[in-house]
Amino acid sequence: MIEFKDVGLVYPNGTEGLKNVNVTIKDGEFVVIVGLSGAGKSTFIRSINRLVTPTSGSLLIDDDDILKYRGSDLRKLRTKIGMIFQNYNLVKRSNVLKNVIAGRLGHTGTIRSILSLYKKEDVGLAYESLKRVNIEEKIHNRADELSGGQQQRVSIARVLTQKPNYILADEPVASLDPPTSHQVMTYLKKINKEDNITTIVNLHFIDMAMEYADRIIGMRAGEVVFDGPVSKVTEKTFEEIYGRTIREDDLRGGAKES
Amino acid sequence: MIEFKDVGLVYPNGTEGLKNVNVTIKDGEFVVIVGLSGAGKSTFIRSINRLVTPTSGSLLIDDDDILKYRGSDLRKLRTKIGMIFQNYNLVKRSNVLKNVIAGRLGHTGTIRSILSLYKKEDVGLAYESLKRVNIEEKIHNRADELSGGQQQRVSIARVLTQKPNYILADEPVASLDPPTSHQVMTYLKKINKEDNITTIVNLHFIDMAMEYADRIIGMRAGEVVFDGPVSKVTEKTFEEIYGRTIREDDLRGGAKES
Amino acid sequence: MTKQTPSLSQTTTPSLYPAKTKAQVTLIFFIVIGFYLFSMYWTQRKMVGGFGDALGNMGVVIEKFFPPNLSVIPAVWDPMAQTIQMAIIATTVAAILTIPLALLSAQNITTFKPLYAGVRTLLNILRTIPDLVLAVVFVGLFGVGLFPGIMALIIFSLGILAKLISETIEAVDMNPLEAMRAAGGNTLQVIYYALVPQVLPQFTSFVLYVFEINIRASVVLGLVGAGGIGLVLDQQLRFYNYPNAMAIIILIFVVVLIIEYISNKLREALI
Amino acid sequence: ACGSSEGGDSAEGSSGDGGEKPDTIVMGFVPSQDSDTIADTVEPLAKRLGEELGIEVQGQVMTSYNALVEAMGANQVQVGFIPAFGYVLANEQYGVEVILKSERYGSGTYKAQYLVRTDSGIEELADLEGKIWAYPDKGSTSGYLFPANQLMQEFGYESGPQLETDFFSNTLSAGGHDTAAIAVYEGDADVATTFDDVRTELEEEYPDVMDKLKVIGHTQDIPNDTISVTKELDDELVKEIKEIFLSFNEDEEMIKIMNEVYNWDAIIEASDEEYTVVKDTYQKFKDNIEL
Amino acid sequence: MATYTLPPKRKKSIVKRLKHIAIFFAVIALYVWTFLGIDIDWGRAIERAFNNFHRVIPKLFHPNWEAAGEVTVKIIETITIAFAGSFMAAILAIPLGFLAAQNMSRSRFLTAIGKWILSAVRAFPDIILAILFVVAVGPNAFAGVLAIAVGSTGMLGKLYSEVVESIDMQVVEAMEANGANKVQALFYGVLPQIIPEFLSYAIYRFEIDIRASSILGIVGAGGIGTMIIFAANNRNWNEMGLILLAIIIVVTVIDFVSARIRRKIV
Ligand SMILES: Nc1ncnc2c1ncn2[C@@H]1O[C@H](COP(=O)(O)OP(=O)(O)OP(=O)(O)O)[C@@H](O)[C@H]1O
Ligand SMILES: Nc1ncnc2c1ncn2[C@@H]1O[C@H](COP(=O)(O)OP(=O)(O)OP(=O)(O)O)[C@@H](O)[C@H]1O
Ligand SMILES: [Mg+2]
Ligand SMILES: [Mg+2]
Repeated sequence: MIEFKDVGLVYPNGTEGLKNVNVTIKDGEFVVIVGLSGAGKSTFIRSINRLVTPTSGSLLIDDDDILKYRGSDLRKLRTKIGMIFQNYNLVKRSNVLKNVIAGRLGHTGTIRSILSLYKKEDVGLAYESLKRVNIEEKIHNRADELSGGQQQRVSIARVLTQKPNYILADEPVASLDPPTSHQVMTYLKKINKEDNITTIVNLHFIDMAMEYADRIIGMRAGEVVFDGPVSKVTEKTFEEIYGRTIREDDLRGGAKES
Repeated sequence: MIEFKDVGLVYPNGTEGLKNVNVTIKDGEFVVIVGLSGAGKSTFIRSINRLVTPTSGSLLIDDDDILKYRGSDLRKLRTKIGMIFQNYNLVKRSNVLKNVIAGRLGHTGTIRSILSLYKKEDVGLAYESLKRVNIEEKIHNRADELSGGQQQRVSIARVLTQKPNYILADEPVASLDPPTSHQVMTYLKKINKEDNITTIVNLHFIDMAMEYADRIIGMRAGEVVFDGPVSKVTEKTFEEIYGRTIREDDLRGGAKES
Repeated sequence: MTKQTPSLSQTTTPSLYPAKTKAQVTLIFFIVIGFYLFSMYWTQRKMVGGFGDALGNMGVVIEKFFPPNLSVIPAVWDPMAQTIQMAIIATTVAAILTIPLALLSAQNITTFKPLYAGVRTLLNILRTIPDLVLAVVFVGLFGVGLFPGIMALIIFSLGILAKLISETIEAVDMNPLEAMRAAGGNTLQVIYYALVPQVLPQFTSFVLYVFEINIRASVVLGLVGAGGIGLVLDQQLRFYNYPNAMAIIILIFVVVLIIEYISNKLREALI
Repeated sequence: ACGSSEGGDSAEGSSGDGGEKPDTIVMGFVPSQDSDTIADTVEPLAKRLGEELGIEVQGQVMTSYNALVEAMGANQVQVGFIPAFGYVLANEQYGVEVILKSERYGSGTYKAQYLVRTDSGIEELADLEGKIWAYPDKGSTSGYLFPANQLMQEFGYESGPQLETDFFSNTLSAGGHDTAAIAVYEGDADVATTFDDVRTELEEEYPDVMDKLKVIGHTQDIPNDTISVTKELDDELVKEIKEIFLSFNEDEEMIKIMNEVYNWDAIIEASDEEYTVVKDTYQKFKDNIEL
Repeated sequence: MATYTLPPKRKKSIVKRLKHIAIFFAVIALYVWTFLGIDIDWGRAIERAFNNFHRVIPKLFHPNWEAAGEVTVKIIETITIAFAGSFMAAILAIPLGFLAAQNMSRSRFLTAIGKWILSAVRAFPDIILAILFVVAVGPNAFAGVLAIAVGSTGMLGKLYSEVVESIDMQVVEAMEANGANKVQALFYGVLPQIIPEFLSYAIYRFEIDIRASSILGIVGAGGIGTMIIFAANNRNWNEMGLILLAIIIVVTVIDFVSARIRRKIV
């Protein structure tokens, strides 16, 4: 369980990334965060694994305030949270297996990982994860030989190998074309259901959000302006999130310039 | 007027980019080409300004076969055809004005352009074009300081400065988020109507195609499999283009992996 | 909701790299290490002393350089200036000559294969010639003086610069070039509008890097009568005025640092 | 920086400090630029010396006498073939002692010469005033030190720099004896000071050099290149080395080698006093060489 | 054609404009100073080259084949020295390169120290390095190895640090988000990104070191460098021609072999 309690975050340059955020995410939920660019979606997500550190309030994960974590506590926390990035963030020159097995770094001793002495079961797990996203035949290819969608699947496999309790995905499909986007979202959803991993995803497309989410959180200017199940999303919700009424275009997330 | 007569194109590696294409595009039309990835959309569009050269048939523009053009003929041809690219293709380190005025290169002497001695009217035209896409206030910014949508608008301004008779756009919105995509398409449509410039656009999204096009050309494996006004697009059209019946996903251009 | 336990049988556990790659990389690795060990043995076989006093001996010599006699610096300012001037001329000429050569030896700009290969080979050969040989040959050609020194620096810099810059050109984003071509620009216009802005920052920093190299190469040039600070340093060493030599070294160091500082500032301004 | 490898396994052991007989002797050789053929090997001498001594002798050719002097100071090299000027420094810095020197053209000394163009109208040293002087480099005994010293004495100048600026109108550091001569030949300078006689070396490339350049004077005698030893070397051993080298003079085969390779007629005894003249000259320049 | 309104002029701050003007005049002044300081009689230089051409150039192209055996031996000696030296430098430069890279440590102080060390090493003339190592280990090939190792470390360290500064730090962030510690992030996120460049720079430096003739001559390391110096002193252009040919062949072969190795590893 993840609990944001009055969380605020002010960037060093004074920008308020998060304002007074109060959100509780239960285990196994599939939550999608939507909002305009700069609304604070990334900041929200990155707070959870402390890639950024909120400056006020408290953030509990499994009833423990992670804001005071440092060093090895932090690494342990991150070990149980998997993260998927917009640009996949694979090591382009390493092969797929090596990228995926990097998911086990948090569980592997430093020496062992430097010498590439993985446990058999780790390699097995990595292979299994690749199979789950149907990309096992690319195992020895270099990451930069793969298409965008394939790279994102590898990055999902990396997260799976990590065996996390939580998965964070920061606009995982923004660099992908629509069919591939759906593929990737489908895999995320499947994993969420099969393994009961709490999943939090940032998206631009509100209709895609509605299709996959259990629950939608709308953000605007660092604040949570909507929080509820998909069924509760109404015209008013759009108004709150985008600052105006819903139009046909919004179904593709679009807006003509007035 | 653009006429494809039995046009075929075989790439050096043997791939058939175009097969037996017969299409006539009248002046002032707004044509959208749709098709799967690899269908030959880009090849079609790039044949028109000879960025690629068809290997058989003839391609007439204003009743002149452009396939035999070389050197200065070719540059004159390109001067009257503007092109917009998926990745905007701006010179990132140059400022907006310099990027836009590059649209006049075909009309400017080499020496003059290298010494940056532009004619007053060219600079004025560039400014006018920037105004038309509402981005005149960024005139002195460097291109890499702009967002994707803004960059694409600059690239439209560049094309406008060229004062072309034809505009080709190769997936102009594929790198943009939906709201911005609509903005860009709206500008293209507006220019098409106001200046009566024949416009040919490649798109992935069939619903966006339907919204803006006068006429849709569907391609598959290098062949034209549909050609007609938007009103004639039926379920069968989708089958022809995508090789299967229409599904809800196609409206976002999406397809779940089976 | 079954958490899949990975099956751990041998067959499903793939190796990290394909066996072939593994074997090849291992082989290369051992060849390199083997050759290193051989080289170490080979180069040490004539060593008599061992390492016992190595540091002590070095210490004795290093001590002789201290304290540096900084009072000579005003007197050596002239040759230092001469060195800088030589480096400026050589770097400028090399930078100008590099432009066409780098374009001709960049695969993505010069599509005519024989021309590209020809220029590339020429540059490779230029790069192989040791600076000392260049200096000696040019002294043979032009007689002693600054000119052969400058010529040697030009050729030497040209080899390095053209290689570095042609590699930069090969790495640029070709899309803007295509856009310019689509707008009807001719080759020169395309290069000037789309290529130059992309390579300019790298170009500047490489040119300054070569400038720095040229300042240091002047030590070699002093040996063939090309003048400059290298000659003075050599004289001081020959007369066993080590503290003076140290002062000159410090001066060279400071000049190099200043160039580096300016170079960083310029790069920041351009990027 | 240098500690990254294990000791030289092949080295026979440490060279003795102070009076012990070492297992291996290293012989360093800096070829004299003041000679018309510049030898590039010390191998024949080292090999013979080793055979006679029954100790391994390694010969190394070096191109900088600074390096050789320092190496002798650190006792990394025990026997050095050093030009006169280098010897003076080695003696002053590290007490290196001369035992032998080479004999060329039947003499243990050589001279430096003043070269001018035949058609220049310069006939004697006094005519050099206001002219351009090309010298090989300031560390050259025959190319700079001796002629400079001679001119200073003759025309009453205090220091080298004074001579260069007040007596001559300009100077040119040519880098080598040959290039100094060529500078005069080509008209870039009016007088070159070189060893006697650099022109023979240039005859092949400049066939008319003998006619176009003439010698207007010589300096006093300069002692030839030395064979010197470090003070750590055992006296007995030094004596033995000296005798072996001297015995080469009787050996047909060695005479031939010395002549062909080093242009030497013989190896003769030498003492430190002979080099006093170089030492004195050096002392004059030592302190004001710093420009 | 209609007349258009011109765009507003770029608003440049006066300070900036003054700065540009100042830089412009500084550069002009620099060149004036340079050309006033250096006087070269171009006519004479060209005339001279014309006269001397036949003395030098044709002989370079008529290598003295008699020396082929010796040149072969010496060049092999040079390769071993250069290889051992470059190899040591390639390793030594790694910690220094990381130390001097801005994105590897938050401490600006450490970065500055790293950069200073590298600059200092580069400012040190070869001849002094050579003397120091002759004194340390005697005049022999190994002194050459050490001199080359230290001499190359300065340049390699600088190039390495630039490579490290240019890597994609997002990948490192992804590793950290996995729970990897600093060392693991280094090995998994950083190393794969830099190895190919490090390797090509090391090989490039190896090439340069093969040509590092003067330093090897000074330390009595033998090798091709000593031959070059003696060929130059004796004005033996035919032999110089052969030596050059040998170096060109060796460097070309190295280029070829290294390109293949690089392709395997990159
Ligand atoms: N490192 C930073 N330093 C300062 N301000 C930042 C930083 N990162 C983000 N911000 C600012 O914080 C605000 C929230 O940014 P955030 O990245 O969370 O938005 P987002 O919703 O993810 O937007 P997008 O859809 O563009 O990714 C923005 O105003 C942004 O400019
Ligand atoms: N330069 C080339 N050389 C060889 N084959 C090519 C080249 N460019 C394109 N092709 C091939 O030609 C076919 C048509 O490609 P084209 O780029 O026209 O497709 P597209 O419809 O634009 O696809 P996308 O939506 O992916 O841009 C494809 O099979 C492609 O692989
Ligand atoms: Mg974001
Ligand atoms: Mg395409």
